[in-house]
Amino acid sequence: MDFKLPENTTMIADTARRYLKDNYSFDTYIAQLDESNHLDEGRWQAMTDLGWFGLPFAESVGGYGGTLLDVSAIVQEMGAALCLDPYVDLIVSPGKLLEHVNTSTSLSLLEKVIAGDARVACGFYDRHAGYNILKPSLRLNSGRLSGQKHIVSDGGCADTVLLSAMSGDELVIIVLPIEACDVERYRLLDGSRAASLTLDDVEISEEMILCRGEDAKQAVLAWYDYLCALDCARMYGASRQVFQSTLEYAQTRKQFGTAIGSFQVIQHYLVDLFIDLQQLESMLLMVSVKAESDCISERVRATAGAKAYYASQAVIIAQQGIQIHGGVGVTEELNIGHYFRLITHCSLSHGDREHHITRFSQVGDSAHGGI
Amino acid sequence: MDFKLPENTTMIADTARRYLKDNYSFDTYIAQLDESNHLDEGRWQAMTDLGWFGLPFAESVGGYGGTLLDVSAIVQEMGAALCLDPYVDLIVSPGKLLEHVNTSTSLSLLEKVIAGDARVACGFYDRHAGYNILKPSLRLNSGRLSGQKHIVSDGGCADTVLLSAMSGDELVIIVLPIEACDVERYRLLDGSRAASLTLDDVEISEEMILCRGEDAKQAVLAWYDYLCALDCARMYGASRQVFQSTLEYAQTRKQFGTAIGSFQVIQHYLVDLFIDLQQLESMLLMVSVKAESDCISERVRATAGAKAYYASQAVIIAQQGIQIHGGVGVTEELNIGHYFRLITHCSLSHGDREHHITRFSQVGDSAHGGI
Amino acid sequence: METSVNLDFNEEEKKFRESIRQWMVENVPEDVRSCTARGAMPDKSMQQRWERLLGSKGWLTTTWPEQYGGPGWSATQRYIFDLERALAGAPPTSPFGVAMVGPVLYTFASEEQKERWLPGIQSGETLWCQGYSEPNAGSDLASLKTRATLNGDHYLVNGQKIWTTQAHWADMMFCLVRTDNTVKQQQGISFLLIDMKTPGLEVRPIYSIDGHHHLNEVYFTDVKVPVENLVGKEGMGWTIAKFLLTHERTTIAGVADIHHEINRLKSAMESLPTENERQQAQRRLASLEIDLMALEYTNFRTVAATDEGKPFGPESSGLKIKGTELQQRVSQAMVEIGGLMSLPWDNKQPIGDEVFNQASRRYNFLRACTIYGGSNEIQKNVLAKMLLGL
Amino acid sequence: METSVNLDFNEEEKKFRESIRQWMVENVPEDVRSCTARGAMPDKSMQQRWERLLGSKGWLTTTWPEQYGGPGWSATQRYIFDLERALAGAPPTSPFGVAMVGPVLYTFASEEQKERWLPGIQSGETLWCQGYSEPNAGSDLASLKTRATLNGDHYLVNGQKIWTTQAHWADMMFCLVRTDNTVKQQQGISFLLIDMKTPGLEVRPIYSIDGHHHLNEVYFTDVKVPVENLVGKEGMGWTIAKFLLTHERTTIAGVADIHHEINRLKSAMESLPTENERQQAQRRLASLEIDLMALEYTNFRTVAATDEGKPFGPESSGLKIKGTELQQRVSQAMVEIGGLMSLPWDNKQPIGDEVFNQASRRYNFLRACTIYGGSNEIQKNVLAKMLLGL
Repeated sequence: MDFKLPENTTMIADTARRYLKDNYSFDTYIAQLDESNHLDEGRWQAMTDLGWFGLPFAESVGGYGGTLLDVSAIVQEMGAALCLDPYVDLIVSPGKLLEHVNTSTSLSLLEKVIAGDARVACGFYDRHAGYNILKPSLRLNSGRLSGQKHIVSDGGCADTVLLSAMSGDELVIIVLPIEACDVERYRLLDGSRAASLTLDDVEISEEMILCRGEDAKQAVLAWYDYLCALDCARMYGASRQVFQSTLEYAQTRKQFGTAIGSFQVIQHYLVDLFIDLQQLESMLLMVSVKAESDCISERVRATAGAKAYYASQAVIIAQQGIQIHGGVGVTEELNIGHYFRLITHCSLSHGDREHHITRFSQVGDSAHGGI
Repeated sequence: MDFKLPENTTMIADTARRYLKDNYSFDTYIAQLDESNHLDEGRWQAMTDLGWFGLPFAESVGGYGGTLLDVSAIVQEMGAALCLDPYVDLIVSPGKLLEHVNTSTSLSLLEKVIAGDARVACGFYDRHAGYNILKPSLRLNSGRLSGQKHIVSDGGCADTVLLSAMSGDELVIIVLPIEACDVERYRLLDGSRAASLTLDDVEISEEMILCRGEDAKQAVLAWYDYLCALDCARMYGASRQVFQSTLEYAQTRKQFGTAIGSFQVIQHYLVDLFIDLQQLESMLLMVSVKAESDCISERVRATAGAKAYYASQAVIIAQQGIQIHGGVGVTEELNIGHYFRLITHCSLSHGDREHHITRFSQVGDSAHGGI
Repeated sequence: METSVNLDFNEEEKKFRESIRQWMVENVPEDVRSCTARGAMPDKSMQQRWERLLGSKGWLTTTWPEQYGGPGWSATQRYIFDLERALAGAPPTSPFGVAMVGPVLYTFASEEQKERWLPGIQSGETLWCQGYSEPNAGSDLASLKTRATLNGDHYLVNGQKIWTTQAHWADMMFCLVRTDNTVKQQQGISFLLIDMKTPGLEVRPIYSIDGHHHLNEVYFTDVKVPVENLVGKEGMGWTIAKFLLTHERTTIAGVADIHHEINRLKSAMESLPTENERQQAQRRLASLEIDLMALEYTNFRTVAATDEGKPFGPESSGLKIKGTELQQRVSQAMVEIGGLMSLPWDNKQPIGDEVFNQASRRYNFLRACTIYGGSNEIQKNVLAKMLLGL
Repeated sequence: METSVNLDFNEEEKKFRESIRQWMVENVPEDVRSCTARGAMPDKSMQQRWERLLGSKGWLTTTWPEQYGGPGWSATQRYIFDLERALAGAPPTSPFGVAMVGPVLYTFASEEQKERWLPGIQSGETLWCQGYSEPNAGSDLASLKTRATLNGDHYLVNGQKIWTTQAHWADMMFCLVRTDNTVKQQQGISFLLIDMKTPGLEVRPIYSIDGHHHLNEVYFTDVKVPVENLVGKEGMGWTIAKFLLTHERTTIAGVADIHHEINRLKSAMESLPTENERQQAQRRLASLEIDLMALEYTNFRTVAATDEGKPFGPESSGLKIKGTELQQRVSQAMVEIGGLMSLPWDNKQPIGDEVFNQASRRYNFLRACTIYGGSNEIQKNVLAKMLLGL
């Protein structure tokens, strides 16, 4: 066993932290909340320069061959900074899907994504399927699509969208210019920008179908596990900040003539948060390594376990962070409430706790005795 | 609404408390644990004299027409005293079943129960049916019974047993001399005495079948709800004592030079227990009234709700009572651990929490807005 | 079977309930009902329109003694009224006038003050807010610093209040101020009524994490408050504040509105995408309903005790603790059961059942309910001392 | 894909694991295995037989430095050994000799003392118990009163210890005694080794709520203890006690045995009577397994850190807190999932799957694990101070 982060990952994390500290303050976040396009050209360029766009992808497809652990380090820092830049939504998420699809069409689109020349979003959720990404309710009939996709996270600015649909009994992945859809844009709970797409008898040519059947299924499943891990990374970054801020608040805020951190009940609350945070850190490390495993049952166990765990424990950290802060914790002026929204959001995107408990209980042990 | 206990019930409760205080100490309990027959002739006679035997039953069948609320008051005090006398097992439980069966055979056996002349136990659980009392796995085939019944609570001394079995698709209730079975006796978690009965091709004559079909089903269901309420009563009595003892312990036990009740964390634990106890009291009152309602859905809502609630909250009181007591709480020398066993026991007998959550979620509202 | 305990409403109460229900059906405005059904909260004009309607029936001040215009209902009737109000989809009334300053006035105020202020509360005309908390006096209220200096026929008030709910709606504020620095903290506090339009008084919004404007900071710079706006004597402020804490608390648990929320959640069960999700959601719902049952029957006991003239004392803090926790848990369940449907924040079209569309805002909003009015931790401190003698 | 983080055992570790597993398969006695499989605990002779077997391989004192007879394993190997031991259905070894007095001796004792006592621990021959707690010194250990008075070449010990696990099995006790009343509490404590057969020493059983005899009271009346049984100097007792608290804690969370319990529970799923019960039990099991995963990977981090020469400090108290809570929750789940099958207490034939038959005894027994060794509340006090600076 070797649990020490590779030097490269530590460097990536440090750089990300420093970059965000210098370029993305709480005020930046508050201002960005009101913008309809979350892609800030300056920071977008900076991220390209930092090498973030190519990082998640294999060198063979034009990426820099970073690991999920590396990407997770960046996303963790973005969570900690409340950064809304659509790095995951427009680069990592579509890019990983395109990489997994692994056809010449998909890889040439991936090249554009890495180069920052395409703004591609993923649409894999619709109303009637819930979290069941393998059985979308959108149907492709005689080359035409009608129906809706929701929660298409696009930072408010995608030009292209990857969609899942059923063609008969077969899952298909379709690439589409977004203007082919009727687009309703809105903010999500975490402040990010997303869209609902309505497709009204849209004609789909053969070349718009990226892949189908088992290939599509495997691509979507791998993509899903990757994003589950990134949900955890983002929640961990936020939880870490909640704990830090709450601890500092307890050390400085006075009531009844003494710091509230001197009250035993508050001390025990904080110790509980500390211990939970420690375990969340372990789970993040675990899922960041195992979520890109080739062994599906190992992957599912890792991501279902981590997401289910985060959905209860990271949420508790956020709730207790607010409670210990008292009145100021429930205002938009302080970051704590925003972390609460972010964590709640990530606990529901890509499967909620019940969903992942179901997944977990349906997969066998990866090995005798846990590891 | 009128939530005040009737004077008669208060009197019954006071008498029971006084009687047990004078006649059943913790030492009595400890001694009784080791006895194989839990029916103490002296106290048995005293209970007859106190009118407890006739209390649960209608005047028309030879009882004194007491309410479940009255019986619940007695059982609560027995729980508080850790009293193992098989009053519920040999009087209330078989008696209520016989009363609900309501045939001339059943009522004449009930008369004997009330008079203290018959020692009848109930056998409604078997291994493969779990808590599903309407589909026992014991089968009556061509007038013969083969199989097993478990957890037949009989105080170690029943001479007669009431059993459920399936005859084809029909539920039947059978009365049988216990010597017709192979009997293995043991203690249960709460210290009470019970038996497993093995029936090996036992011949059942027509007159041994007390009732069948819908009548049997209704009788068993009413019996079950009644006993669920008494489980709660017993747990309430125990919880009340755990809270009292724990509060007193916290006020007197010193560590670090001060009473442990002066620590804020212990104070909050105790406040939580107090509040929970208050709610358990409300639920007991509710279930003691509604569990003998004629409206089945009202009855099920009441008993499923109360048992599910007790199975989590009364258990927490017992666990926390032990934790606050520390080392001494986990010894057999102190009553706290015995209350823990009693409460765990009652949380599992006649349906555990999951079972009652299922029951509850399957019954409709009794009325608009709860009440 | 005869038992003299009656856990159900009696015939008279049932009739009363029926009449209230009928009235609600006929009178709760459709826009109010649909606002609540969406899980949203009314704006000022909608809220005041509804309160004026109740005021016109004499049903706004249901807890007041008859001599001051209360309807003369028993605690049970008041409970029923509140329940039917919630089940009909109407919002709770604002507590500051009716439940807080009103009782203070009829208990401590002069005849002139009663005549001047009670009618506006009763009719729903005057809106009030509560000036208690300050930036450095939250849980530790007694350390408040806002100063009122007597200056001839008026006080000059200087200082700052915070977390002032609905200050931006209010006509009047009742306010704890320090009138004496030389005595023990608690003894130097007085209770003043302040017109929100007085020069020198400034209200600044605080946005809550549900994205809405409920709270405010209120700044006082030489705000002139006439001496006749002092309630009781100087130094009685703390006594009055404590009086309010033990005043009628039969609806403190929020049982009525939790019923409404649970009914909303039930109505959305069919919209869940899979059988497995529905089944787990049903179990979670059952567990919440059972907890509500325990809370409700405890609440009934306080109501019945009040009707017997033996109101609960500090025990009712337990209702506040359990009630607020349950409100939070129900709102969390709603968000989590909604799953993806709970994610949109400001969309026009719900992406699933409407119930879930505002659920996350409500979940956010309700994080405050275990903090305000004395955090649950403070309530437990008080209970440990007053009830358990620790 | 290449990443230099390796969360799995490496090749060498896997080989080691395989060899240990093989050995366990061949050597864990059948009666030991079946005792653990029933959820029961071995009696003295079975326990000692097993420990002697490990001792004969040099595998009892796996945490000891090689110079004192440890096998020279890395923390990872020790962890693997413990895991395979548990998964093979063997009980944990008694900690008092191997994990407690042993390290004290090789760290603080004289050469003579080491030579005299270490071999018996290593071989499993000498059984030890821990004389720390007293009736009025539980959480507040420093206030202990058992007195040792120097009297020529021996101490006279008078007083009482309580909660002494396995005192009725032990040959020797290591004991905190007060040798000086005139200095600060902590400074007047010394560390003595006491032969359990010394006249004046009386052991009285305390029965635990699982119905078994684990604990004792130990009374001392003029018990003569030779001066050469003092470890370190007089007054060093508290230092030694604190040393033990921060000593190797890589198995403190009990992860290995929780795995074994969860495996047992899994094996009984098929015996549940209905599909609904099975489904809910599976979900509950999944939730416990996930919590175990979080605990296990946190534990791995401490193990890996130890192997890098950077052992965790007080953070590992978090493992103790989470581990004991999880042990309790798993045992509670087992009882509750068993339902009726968990109710019999002393029957000969299980009425259902054997797994559930002793489940309630184990559940009872494990209530102690959040109390002993510093209750979880005390652990949190310490963590708040040492780690969070509160």
